[in-house]
Amino acid sequence: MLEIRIHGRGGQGNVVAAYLLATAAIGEGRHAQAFPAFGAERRGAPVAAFVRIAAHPIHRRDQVRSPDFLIIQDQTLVHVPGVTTGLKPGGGILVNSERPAAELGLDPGFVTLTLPATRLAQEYLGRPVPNTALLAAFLSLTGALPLEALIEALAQRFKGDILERNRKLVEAAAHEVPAGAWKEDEDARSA
Amino acid sequence: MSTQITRGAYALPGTALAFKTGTWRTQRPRHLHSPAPCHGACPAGEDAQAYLALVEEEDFHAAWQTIVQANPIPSVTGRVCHHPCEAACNRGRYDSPIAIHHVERFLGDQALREGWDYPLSPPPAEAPRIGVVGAGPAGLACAYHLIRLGLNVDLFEALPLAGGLLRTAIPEYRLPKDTLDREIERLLATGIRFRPNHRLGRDLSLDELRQDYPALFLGLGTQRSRPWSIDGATPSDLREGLDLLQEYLEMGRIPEWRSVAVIGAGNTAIDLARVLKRAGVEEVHVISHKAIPAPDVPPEDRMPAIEREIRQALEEGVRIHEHRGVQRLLLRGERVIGVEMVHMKKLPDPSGRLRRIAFEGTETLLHVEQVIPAIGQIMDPEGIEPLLNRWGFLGGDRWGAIPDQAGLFTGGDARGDHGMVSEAVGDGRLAAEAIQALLSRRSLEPPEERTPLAFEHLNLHYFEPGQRPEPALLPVEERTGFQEVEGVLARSQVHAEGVRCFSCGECMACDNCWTLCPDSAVLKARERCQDGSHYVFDYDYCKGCGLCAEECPCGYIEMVAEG
Amino acid sequence: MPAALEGSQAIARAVALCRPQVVAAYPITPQTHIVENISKLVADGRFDCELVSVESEFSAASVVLGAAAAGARAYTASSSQGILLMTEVLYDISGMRIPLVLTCANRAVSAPLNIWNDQQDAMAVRDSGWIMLFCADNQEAVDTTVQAFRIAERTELPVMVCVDGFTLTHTLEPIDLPSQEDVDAFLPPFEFERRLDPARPISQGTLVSPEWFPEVRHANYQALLAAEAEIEAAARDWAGLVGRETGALVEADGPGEARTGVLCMGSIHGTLEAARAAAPDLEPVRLIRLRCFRPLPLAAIEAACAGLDRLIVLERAIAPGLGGVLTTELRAFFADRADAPRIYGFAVGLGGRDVPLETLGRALASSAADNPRHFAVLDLEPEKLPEEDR
Amino acid sequence: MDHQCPDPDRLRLRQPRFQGLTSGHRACAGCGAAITARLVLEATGPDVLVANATGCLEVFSTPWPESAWRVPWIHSLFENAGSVAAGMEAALKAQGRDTKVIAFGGDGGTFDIGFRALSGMLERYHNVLYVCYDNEAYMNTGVQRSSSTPHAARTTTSPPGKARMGKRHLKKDILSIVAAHHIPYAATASVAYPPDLRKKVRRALAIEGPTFLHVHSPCPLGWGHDGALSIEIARLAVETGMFPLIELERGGVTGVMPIRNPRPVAEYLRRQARFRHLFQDDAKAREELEHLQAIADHNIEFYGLTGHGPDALDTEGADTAHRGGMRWA
Repeated sequence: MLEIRIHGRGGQGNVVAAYLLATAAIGEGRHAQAFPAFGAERRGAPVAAFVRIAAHPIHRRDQVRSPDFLIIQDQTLVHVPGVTTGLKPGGGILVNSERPAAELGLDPGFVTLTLPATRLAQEYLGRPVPNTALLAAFLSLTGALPLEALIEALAQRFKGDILERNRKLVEAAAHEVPAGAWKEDEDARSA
Repeated sequence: MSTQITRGAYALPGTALAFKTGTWRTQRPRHLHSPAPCHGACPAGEDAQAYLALVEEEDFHAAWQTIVQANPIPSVTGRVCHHPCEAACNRGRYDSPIAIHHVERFLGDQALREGWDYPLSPPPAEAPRIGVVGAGPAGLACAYHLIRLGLNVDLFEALPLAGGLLRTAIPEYRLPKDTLDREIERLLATGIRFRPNHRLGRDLSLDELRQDYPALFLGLGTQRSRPWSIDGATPSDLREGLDLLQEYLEMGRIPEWRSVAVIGAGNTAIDLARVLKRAGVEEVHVISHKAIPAPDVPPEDRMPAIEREIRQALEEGVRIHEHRGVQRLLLRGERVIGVEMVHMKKLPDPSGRLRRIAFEGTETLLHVEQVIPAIGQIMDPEGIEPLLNRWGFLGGDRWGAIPDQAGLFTGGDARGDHGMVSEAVGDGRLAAEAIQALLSRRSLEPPEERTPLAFEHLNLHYFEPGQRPEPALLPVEERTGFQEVEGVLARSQVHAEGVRCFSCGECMACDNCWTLCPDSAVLKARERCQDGSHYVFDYDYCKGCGLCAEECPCGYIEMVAEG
Repeated sequence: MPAALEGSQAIARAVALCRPQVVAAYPITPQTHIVENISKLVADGRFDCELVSVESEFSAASVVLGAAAAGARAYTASSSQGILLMTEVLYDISGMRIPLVLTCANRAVSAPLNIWNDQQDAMAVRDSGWIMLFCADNQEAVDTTVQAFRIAERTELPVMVCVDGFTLTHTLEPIDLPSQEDVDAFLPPFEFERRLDPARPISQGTLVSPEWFPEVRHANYQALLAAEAEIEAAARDWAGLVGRETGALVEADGPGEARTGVLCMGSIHGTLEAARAAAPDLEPVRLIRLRCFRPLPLAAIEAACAGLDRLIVLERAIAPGLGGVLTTELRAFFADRADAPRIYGFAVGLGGRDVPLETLGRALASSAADNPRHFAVLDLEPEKLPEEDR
Repeated sequence: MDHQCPDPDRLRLRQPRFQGLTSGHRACAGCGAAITARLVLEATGPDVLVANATGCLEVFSTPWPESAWRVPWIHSLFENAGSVAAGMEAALKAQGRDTKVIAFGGDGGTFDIGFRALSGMLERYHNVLYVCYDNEAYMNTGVQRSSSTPHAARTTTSPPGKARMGKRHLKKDILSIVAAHHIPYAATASVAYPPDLRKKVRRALAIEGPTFLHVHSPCPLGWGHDGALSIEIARLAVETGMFPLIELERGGVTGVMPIRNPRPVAEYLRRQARFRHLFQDDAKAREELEHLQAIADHNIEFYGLTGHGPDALDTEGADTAHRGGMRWA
């Protein structure tokens, strides 16, 4: 079972990101589950969402406490208390940032990568919503799901031109990161 | 099987009918017909309310038929009646009384125009034959009602034509001859055997008549003027008012006077005064002991003449001296040159009896070329001496039966206590009923006196205010000849009066009781029910709240305690 | 191929498949997404119904009452304070035997204000005369929604479908949505014999005097008991139609040698399953899930508890001054049974507190003592309490 | 031509007007609410569904197993008649039935506890005629004050005493509030003017959308007058200006029933025990009496109720009796 925790700010499409990922997995015939850390937060507040992906039906409904990966939609969140709590040793952190990972000052015990997701989104969609780019990069890194699965998931929400732009964004974002760089970790874990 | 609960405890429609709320009742509503004041007040016995109801429905024929159940000559009475019905009308206390008199005339004229016949069939030939003497209003009415009751009639009249004083004493400007003729013609055509030119005492003897007929009605009227003098003095060329009037109506001639004083306060005095005016007399005075009728004048102090006529006389320039008596005749030799009048009033003496008092120091002189008394008439005793009472009249009980004279009845002026045409008509009807009862050996019960519906029992919220109509009058300057003074109401005005009628004490089927009953315990029937209403109380459910009685516009419902 | 749907969205789609003619609702977290999704389906022309956006939950319940009384299939949804505001109407609906379906997105009840999941709201209306079904997951929520309409219309009783707020309503997971054909085959058009109709103008909601009231109440009591059969039939027929098992009255599974049972309602069951699977060293445990809370299926519960020495009841609510509602009801039921298990009652996950896998182990450990506390809040953190409140 | 008085049992259900509320209900003698209900249904005819709020009307008309209603009728609760009616209307719409929905509520169920449901129903523009039978207090529970109780009136919860002169507050102007929903038709009516009331019901029924009829319905028990006087009292309320008969469309006044000659409010008040304390020899009493007169005067001026001439404005014969009444159809 793969457990991912996505951090963002209210209004950044954090829950959507989680839903997209789970939707992509389910589209691939996998079992998946996505839900927000339910809260009464408003726009701008730090929020989190959880995704579980597995080959077998998922029954547990508790929050993800020790994720394999973190996806952080905003570099200003990396030092918010609790963001990295519970991340498995050697777990991967994908951060939306223009800066190189080393500059973010995160625990070297984790594998950190950055992606200029906002810029990419601005470039392809004309809107500064980083989640799709981050998901694409994440899938490219982990090979957890084929990119097509993400595009299929996107196709459930968007049509025509916007879908087309998203597809381009997905491909572009995927090329920004070393494909399969985190794959073996995942294999190791699921073994 | 006992009742079982339904799913969710629903109930079936209208099942509350199983619960009889009538048991809650301590008082119950009841339909109560009270006589309408107009009905009670009509001497001829007309039920004005009944025919006004038909007038509202614009069934004028039925309305007229209702009238002639009591009065065969509505076109006449619709002109000459003093209509006490209107004085009694409850509507008078709301805005103005229903113009019953004018409605009656409208219906009477309508009948003549349309040629409507009386709703009756001639009596069988073998039916008893009754003798009626005198074809004035009383005799005519009696004959008519005898026919209605299935009896044959021989009607004797001294004059060549029927009509009595309707013909001889009422000027045409009040009652056109043509109208009179046509109503009498219709009346005589009902199967009456009319015998004109038969004068009692000359052509007929009372004894013979008593032999020939099982019963007699003596509608003889009055022929002679009351003897009159002032301290024994009478003008040499004294003319009695009635004679003068009759003579004038017959010949159309009158001595050439410049000024005349008529003494009296009745219809004869007023008629005469107006006739004199028409005949060209410049100054016509009426000297009356009583007052000109006005709202604030008590009835007993009003001139007995018809108020309407008095008003018209004043319009026409007749001068009326109220509360005056003649104290002295001013004579030049034997010729009258005037009268000395004095203020007078009837006042109670120590014993409480009313006496006429002359007030000293109020004497005034009135210079006139002639003085004409018109102070009432008495009967010509010829041939009837044994029947006369001490006042020179025939008297008669409620039914007109002459005291101690089996089979003899009378009515109208001859009674001595009835002076109005409509009273005469009523007398004739009552006598006819009495005669029929006598022949069929039936004892007559006088109908119990029921008090007419009081104004307070009406619910006035349900009536729109509206003034009575007045017919057009002939302009005063045109009142020179005998053209009728009073016009007739328009059809629409007559209908409006039907609408204005309160229907006192009678159900007018307005639906109030039916509409307002909180318990739907007043049911509307398709037809008029036996009790005269259109509604049935549903005593199974009536809780006796009394709303229906309270809201009945006509005072037709009363609440009575449950036994 | 299952669809990836958020719970609320799946429930909204299931409702639409049932073709209710009138839907009335007032938004309240966490039920909101259900109403929003239904509104969108209506707006998109994919769901033809009279959608009445009322001014309060009180009116939501009143509108569906009126609609169903007039013969329309009717649906509403709410949560927490909304359910409590509806309470008066809920009693009225069942008392008048008016069939309709309500989804309760279970949530804690104020005060203190708390928008998160527990089942206090449902417990608060447990005697309102409704059939109350609790769903373990969103697939069951979908299937139960369809079954609920048939159960309601056959029993002429209202059905409350309880789904845990957020935990289910806001969770996206794979859902097999039934086909319209299957739903239509399973759920014939609503024919309400007592519907308000000028052709047969009956009076509903009469005044019933002491002379009749006990009989009316007894009839409702019996009707609710008798509903067990329809609930089971609905689950059976549905499974036969779509080949998918939902719970019926009570679900129980575990190794035959298990002498300990853990009984719960709603989505916590999945977590307990995972916990049991994740901890093979724990003593054998029989997991018992109560899907049908009203009517309380005593026979089925007894069967499910056969052979147990101890029964641990995990509740998502608390009854101040008493303890646990379900715990108390079960203790009362088993009181006169010779071979009755010892019953331990715990409240857990109140106000949305996360229920982790460790919950199972803690429950077993906390109920080992020979004289059990009557009732306890299992996941209480005493150090957070002032001294006098511990 | 006269006929035997027909047997009520045969006549009862063969009346020329539809009787939706039969005899056998348990209202007090002279009950105004019962008159209101029967008059309204006379105008609607049988093709309606009725929702009835808890209250006198509901209680006295449907003690199981009996019902006085001959139209489909439902009672749910005190405060939800508007919503239940809305649901019924939604159902009819969904089923393509064009039967009209009527809601009955007393002043408590309308002005007070049921106000939210009423407002929601109006705002959502349901095709419902809401009829408030206003007897100006909680009569069903034994005469407690409501927001419809007139100023200075005595109820069991606004008793007069040394320190108080009955109800301290004013009667809520429900019609203006309702009309402020910008609905097509809102009107007042009185049991004292049945033709006017029926006319207004028919007008309301002809309109597609929410309509409101506020009917002044005397309560002999609560107002303290003889049941026989219910109509007289209601009429006085109108004729004094205490209860103006008006019609509003989209919030604007489009019709008023004129008062030929306004009568002093004392005539209205004196006949009811609930105002008796205002006639004691006491300065406060006199002041309140004047206050009520001023309120009536204000109504008359505000709605222009006085006319000129014998029957100045058109009462549409609302208070005229007609010979022959209603003709058989």
